[in-house]
Amino acid sequence: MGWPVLSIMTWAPFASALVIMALGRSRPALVRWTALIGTAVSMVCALWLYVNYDVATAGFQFFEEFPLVPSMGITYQLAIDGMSLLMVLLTAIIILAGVFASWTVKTRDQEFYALLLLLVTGVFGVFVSLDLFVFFLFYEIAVLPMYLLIGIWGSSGEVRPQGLFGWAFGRTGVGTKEYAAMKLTLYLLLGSAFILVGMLALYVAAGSTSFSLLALEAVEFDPALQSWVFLAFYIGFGILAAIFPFHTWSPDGHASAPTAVSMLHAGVLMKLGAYGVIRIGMGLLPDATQQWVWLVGAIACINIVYGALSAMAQKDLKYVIAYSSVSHMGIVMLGAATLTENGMNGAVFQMFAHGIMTGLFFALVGLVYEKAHSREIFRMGGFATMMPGIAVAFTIGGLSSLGLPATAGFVAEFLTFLGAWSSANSWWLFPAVIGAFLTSLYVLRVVRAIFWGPKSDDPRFQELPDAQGTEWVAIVILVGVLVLFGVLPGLAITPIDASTVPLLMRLGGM
Amino acid sequence: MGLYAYLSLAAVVFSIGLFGVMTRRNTVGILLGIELMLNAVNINLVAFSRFHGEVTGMVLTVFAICITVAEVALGLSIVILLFRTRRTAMADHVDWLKG
Amino acid sequence: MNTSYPLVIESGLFTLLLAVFLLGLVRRRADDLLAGWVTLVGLAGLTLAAWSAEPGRVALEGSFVLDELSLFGKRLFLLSGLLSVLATLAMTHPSFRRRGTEYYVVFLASLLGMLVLASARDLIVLFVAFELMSIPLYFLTGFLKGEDAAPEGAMKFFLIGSISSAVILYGLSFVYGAAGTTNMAAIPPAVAVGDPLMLLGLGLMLGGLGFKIAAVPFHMWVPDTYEAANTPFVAWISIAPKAAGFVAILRLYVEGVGEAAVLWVPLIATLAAVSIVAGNLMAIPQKNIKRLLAYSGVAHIGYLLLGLAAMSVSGVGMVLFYLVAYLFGNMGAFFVVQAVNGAEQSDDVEAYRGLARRSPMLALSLLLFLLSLGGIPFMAGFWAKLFVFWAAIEQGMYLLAFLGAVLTVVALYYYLVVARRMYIEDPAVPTPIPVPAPLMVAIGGCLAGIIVMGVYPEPWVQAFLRVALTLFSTN
Amino acid sequence: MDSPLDPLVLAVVLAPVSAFMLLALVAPLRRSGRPAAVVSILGAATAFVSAVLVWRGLDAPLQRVWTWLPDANGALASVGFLADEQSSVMLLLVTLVSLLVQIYSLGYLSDEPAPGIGRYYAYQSLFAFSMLGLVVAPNLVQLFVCWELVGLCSYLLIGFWYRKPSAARAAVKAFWTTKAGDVGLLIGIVLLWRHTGTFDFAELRQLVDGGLVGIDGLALITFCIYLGAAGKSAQFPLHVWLPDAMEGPTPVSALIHAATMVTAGVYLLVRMAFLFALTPDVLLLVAWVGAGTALMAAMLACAQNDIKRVLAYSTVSQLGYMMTAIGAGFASAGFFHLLTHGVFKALLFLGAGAVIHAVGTNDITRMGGLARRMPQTMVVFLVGTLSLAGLPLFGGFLSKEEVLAAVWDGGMTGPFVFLLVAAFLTAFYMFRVVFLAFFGPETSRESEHGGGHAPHDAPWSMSLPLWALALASMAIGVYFTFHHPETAFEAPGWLAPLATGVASGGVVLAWLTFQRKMISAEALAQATGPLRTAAARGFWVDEAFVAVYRGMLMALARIVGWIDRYIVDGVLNVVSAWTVSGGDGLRGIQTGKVQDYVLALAAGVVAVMWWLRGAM
Repeated sequence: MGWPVLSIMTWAPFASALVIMALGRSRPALVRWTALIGTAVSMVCALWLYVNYDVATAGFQFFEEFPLVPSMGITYQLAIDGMSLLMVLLTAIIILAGVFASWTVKTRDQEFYALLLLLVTGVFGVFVSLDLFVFFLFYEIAVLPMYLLIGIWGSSGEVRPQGLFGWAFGRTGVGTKEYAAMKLTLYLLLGSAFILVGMLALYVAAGSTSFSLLALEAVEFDPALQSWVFLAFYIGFGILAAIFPFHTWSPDGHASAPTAVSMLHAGVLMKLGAYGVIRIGMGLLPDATQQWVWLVGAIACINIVYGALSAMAQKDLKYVIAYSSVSHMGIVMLGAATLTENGMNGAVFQMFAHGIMTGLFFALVGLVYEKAHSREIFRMGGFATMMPGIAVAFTIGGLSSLGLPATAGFVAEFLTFLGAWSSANSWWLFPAVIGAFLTSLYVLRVVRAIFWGPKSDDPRFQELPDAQGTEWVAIVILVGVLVLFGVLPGLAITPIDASTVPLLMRLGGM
Repeated sequence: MGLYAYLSLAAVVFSIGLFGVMTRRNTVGILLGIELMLNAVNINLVAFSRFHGEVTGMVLTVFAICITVAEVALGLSIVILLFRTRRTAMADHVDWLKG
Repeated sequence: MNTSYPLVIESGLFTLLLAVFLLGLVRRRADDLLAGWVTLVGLAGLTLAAWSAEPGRVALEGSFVLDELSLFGKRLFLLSGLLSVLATLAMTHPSFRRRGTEYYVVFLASLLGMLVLASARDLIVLFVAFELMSIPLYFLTGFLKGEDAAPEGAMKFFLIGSISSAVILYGLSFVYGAAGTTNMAAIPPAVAVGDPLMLLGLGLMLGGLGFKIAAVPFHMWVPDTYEAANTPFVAWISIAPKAAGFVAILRLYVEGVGEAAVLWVPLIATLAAVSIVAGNLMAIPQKNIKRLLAYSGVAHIGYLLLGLAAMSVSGVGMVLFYLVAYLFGNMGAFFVVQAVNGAEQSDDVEAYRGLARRSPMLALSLLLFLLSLGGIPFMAGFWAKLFVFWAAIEQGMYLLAFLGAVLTVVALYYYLVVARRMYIEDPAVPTPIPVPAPLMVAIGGCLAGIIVMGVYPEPWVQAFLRVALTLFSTN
Repeated sequence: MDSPLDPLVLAVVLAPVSAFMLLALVAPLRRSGRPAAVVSILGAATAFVSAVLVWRGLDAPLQRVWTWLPDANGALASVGFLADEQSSVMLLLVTLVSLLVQIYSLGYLSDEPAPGIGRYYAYQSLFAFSMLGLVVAPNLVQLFVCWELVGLCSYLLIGFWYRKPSAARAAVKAFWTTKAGDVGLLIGIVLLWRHTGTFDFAELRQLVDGGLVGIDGLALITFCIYLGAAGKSAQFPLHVWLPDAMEGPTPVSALIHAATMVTAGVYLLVRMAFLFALTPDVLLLVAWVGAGTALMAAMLACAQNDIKRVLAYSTVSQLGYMMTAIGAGFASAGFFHLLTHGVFKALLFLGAGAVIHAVGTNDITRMGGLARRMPQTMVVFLVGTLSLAGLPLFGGFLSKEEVLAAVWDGGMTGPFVFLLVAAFLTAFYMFRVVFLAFFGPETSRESEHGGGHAPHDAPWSMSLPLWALALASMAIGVYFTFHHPETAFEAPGWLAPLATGVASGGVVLAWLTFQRKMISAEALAQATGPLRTAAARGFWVDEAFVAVYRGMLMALARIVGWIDRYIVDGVLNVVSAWTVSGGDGLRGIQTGKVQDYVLALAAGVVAVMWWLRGAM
């Protein structure tokens, strides 16, 4: 194959972003179609990769190399294995759906799409780059546009905490979209500071010759170094994966962000954190992994239960979804922490499943908000009559998030549970299962309150349209994937397994 | 042991100059303080140059003196300029730019 | 004639200076735009000359060298001068029409000082060059004597400046005393044996140089001067004299000293840490963007010192890289500030509300400059920061690197606040901001600089590492 | 081994699911109402026919599996079917009832808007598929998957009329309660997998027979599995959802909450009996809880006036019977009762449905004298009642007797007594319903369904299934009264008469009370006193759950929510606020006075000197 498919996939959105900026003002249709084409190209590439990835030989494939800063051993080195393959697929799906979901963006759509696509390029880059350094490069690209995306097109919430620490909240301006944007961006950049230091430490320890993951994998780092570098990575990436107690950017950020951004961020970027922990933290530092896995697992358990409980306490729909993400990322980290085949597969599968699921959620919440102009769960009611499509889709998403079989969510959780019980700290199983149960509590509560319940008598909610036109496309894509991978998990597990098993081999997990 | 005597003298003069700079409120006074400091340096240089028995020190001194002159010239002009706009030569009255 | 001979460029600049001066004498009454153009053309030529020059020659029996470092310095000074003059041409302030020649002459004088300084290998030359560079700066700060901020800024700059040069000179006297000669080649051996007099001298000089590069606590003059002086000039002093200071530091404390140089590491590391923290924190509450950039500049000096503290080839090389990246980023930012000031007559961050809606390209370029300063990928600043961290970590200074990395987040905070004004808020008046052609060119140049360095840093890295190598290899 | 039956078994499972797909994906078809119903019914019919063929043709157990969850060494979990005599009979029951119920629904939902009907039948087909999948599941994973899916269908169908607040609430309640049990089941499955390394029933059986399964820790596993069963099969205290589930359309109650889904728990235990045999303590628990549930539910049934709730509680009670039998160690007896009960309870529900459809109320006290108005319904309902009461020649007779025998033979006197009392009460409350609803004076009904015209027998679409089921239960009854099946236990001679006697006693009491009015119902109520009031309140189990949910869970959630905003996030904000203020503070040193600057400079130099002093 002469084509640099990975590069095409990664840079296609960027290219279309440039085109969009080049377009004259007030050409909405053209802007949207350009964006759509860009993402479609990525989608096609992703599918091509999925089809042509050779599971039998496993390992990294589709190598692309080009020396970037030879004097420092920085190479533009791309390749994917099963894990990244799935993540790439996820990204492609989400952004495609995202473009459709934000078809109706009115203000400054040019900049919106440009930034969104720039962001996506970053995300793709992270998943496909093998060179730690390029990884980091794309990582920052994936984080930064968030600020403007939320700041300009976001919506301010109603949360105005008072009382304890009121002065601090006042000073930082909790509740406004600017606050959310700033918090999210800075928090994630803080994480990247940790990552950077850890990365350089490894690079130097390995003799300042190469940043390539493959090269570094071969190195046996000194345990003491491993130990703190692992923590640096864990915190750095963990912030993005919303591990407790570094998760508070997620609710505010996701609640304020515009639909497509929430989709992309909760759906893909959080995975990016988990991916970093697994691929770089665990992949490069086997000893430290063994040493710290108890911590990772324990915090993951906290995430699961804590996130679920927080979600129960929310009255704002977007906050519920955001906290559910916190809880589900717990499942991911837990699966990874088990260091067992099933757990690891479960973790990666959960990344994918939750990505689709939460993408769907935010798409739907966006639609509901657009039609009903409300996010207050207990004001709305009986929407199923007026917007059956949205109601059904939301229900399916909810069922998936509470781990109902025949949706992707179940497979992920089931595998994770198996892994947890067969791991060194088998007690992890119980918080995980309880978390799943709590999820069923708050999800169904919401579903009943908004959709499948008595109609609210609020005059605003008497005549509401169902989703229409392009909005359907987004919903259908996501629901379809969710169910498809729930019914035929083999589609995903096979490539995943091809990448997790070698990783576990190196970790001595099996 | 002559050298160290000179050095100490220079040190004393330098310190006096610095003290003056920090304590004088009048800009011109501060300029004088700076003059003292520079002359302390000259003492040093000459002393060293004698000690080593070669002239470069002296040369440097000459340069130093010229430059000092230039500096003072410019300094005074700035002080005048300041006095024109602010109607004061007191250094600590001039604090519009801060924070 | 072959520019590889020492003093060729200097003499070229001197001729230019005279030419402009005479021009001023000749066309007394007319407006002085011409002087600016002449200066510009001259500088452009000299810059090219500097680029074509080859290192290696020596003059005045070794007190004036044309080595890699000096060439780097000269190119940097000339380039920044060129950009600054470009921007100055866009200044509409009457003083530039009436007294432009003065401005350019003095400007060139200072530039001449820098060029000489870059090559000085003798204490006398060093000192003279230093003063030749500094004294004009005081004048230029107060150039807009009509504005009531200018004299105050000039006064403060002048007093602190001359005190610090007194300190430098005092230290210099001890160095001379210890070495018995003004040739810097005599310094390394003395340091190697730890001659107290020498160390005393160098210590004092470090204090004085700290003022030139504006490291905390010697930075106090920076914000006030920046606020007072006219923007193109500020853009220039925000980089050129500091670079000169670093060249001097490299000459005095690093070149040829080799192993013994580690002696200074703790001192420099402390200065770095303090500068990074204080600079970034104090930048947060600033309302005036020039002050904000001033404080962030202080922080950047901290990062430069961080690289220097590594006292390694890579460290020094990365400091040079950082200087160039910083040149483009910072000057560019100041040029945009100048453009906005030209329309709004204000340097308040408030004046940037909705800039993205008024003139998108201007806003975008400012955003990029700030991001470059903040160290965001695909901008020169990113590599710069990364490289200094690398150098630091290479020497095992993990905590220092970590501190630096964390405080970049603080830096991004106040840069993003500006971004927020430009992009998120709505403009008070929708009219676009006019950007004079020369200024546009200058901005474009800086933009090109940060992006080229950001996308493909390799050649630069190699060049600078080579320069650094010479410093450590010599004797 | 490739058997001609394979396609048939597959057909049983796939026919409904294809119907569902059709309805789910082809929106216009779904919205068209009756055509949708026809599609679904066709699916069910196909399933039924193939089920019959499978049942007739099956000689040896038949298993087929395909990999579902791959892992490094082949397959972690697989899907497929295991057809043996248990599953094939169960298939028969499920397909039969669901077919009849779907037909019945045509009439019952006649005045539902077309899209509603489409939705209804989509759910129905999905349920049929999941239930059948559960029945034929060859391993625990598939069983669990289908298990959850039937739970989902029950949720959807209970909430079919979601505009009714009570319905919406009941649906969620049902889901939550069963889900709570499923947590146990899931844990059990995971633990078991870790314990034995397989999900597959056949393999498990081999391991058990080979004595390769460690006993220690097994009790926990079986207990967890039992939790799941208890949730689905409404064992105390998880029975609370079943009565509320009656908010759903009556056919649904007949199918899901009487005949099939609720019995899934029992079926699971029957499937796993060989494993439970290893943990007698758990079995004992199962038995006692079962018996207790049976008795308690029977009492509750006596205190209800809503005909459907009476039936619901009787279902709970009968499930208790089955569980007790399994607990006694004779799963076959429980399974047998499951089958017969499935038939006649469906019959009863559909009959009740017909009545409600005609009368427009669930309240038996507002019915009466319907026998004259709707004779057919009366007859079939009576058949059902007699079977439930367990009188000879009727469906429930032998199965109930066998359960009693099993329990007695299992040496569990306590549960045995419970069950006897329950049997008595069963007869009593069922005939109470019969007498109040069908005999006695006609009460005037103003709020009558369908305006003025008097209630009448149901249309063919409803009466046909009724008769079919009636005949079926009669057939079972007659057949088994004379052919005693082989059992692992022998019934003591006195048991049959005793059981019959007890049942008839209940009937008589009911007759005396509600027909002859020789004993006043009030007096009876007085006699039972506080017990009755407690029963009326459902023994406050609901209140207990609500207390746990509101008082503990939600409270905890609020606390956590507060902590998250004010502590975790608060600290973060404090730190940021401090950073900003720190900047403000430092600005203070920039006084703008030149001397201070000089001071700073001097201080710096001095500091450098000081440091040098140390360095030299």
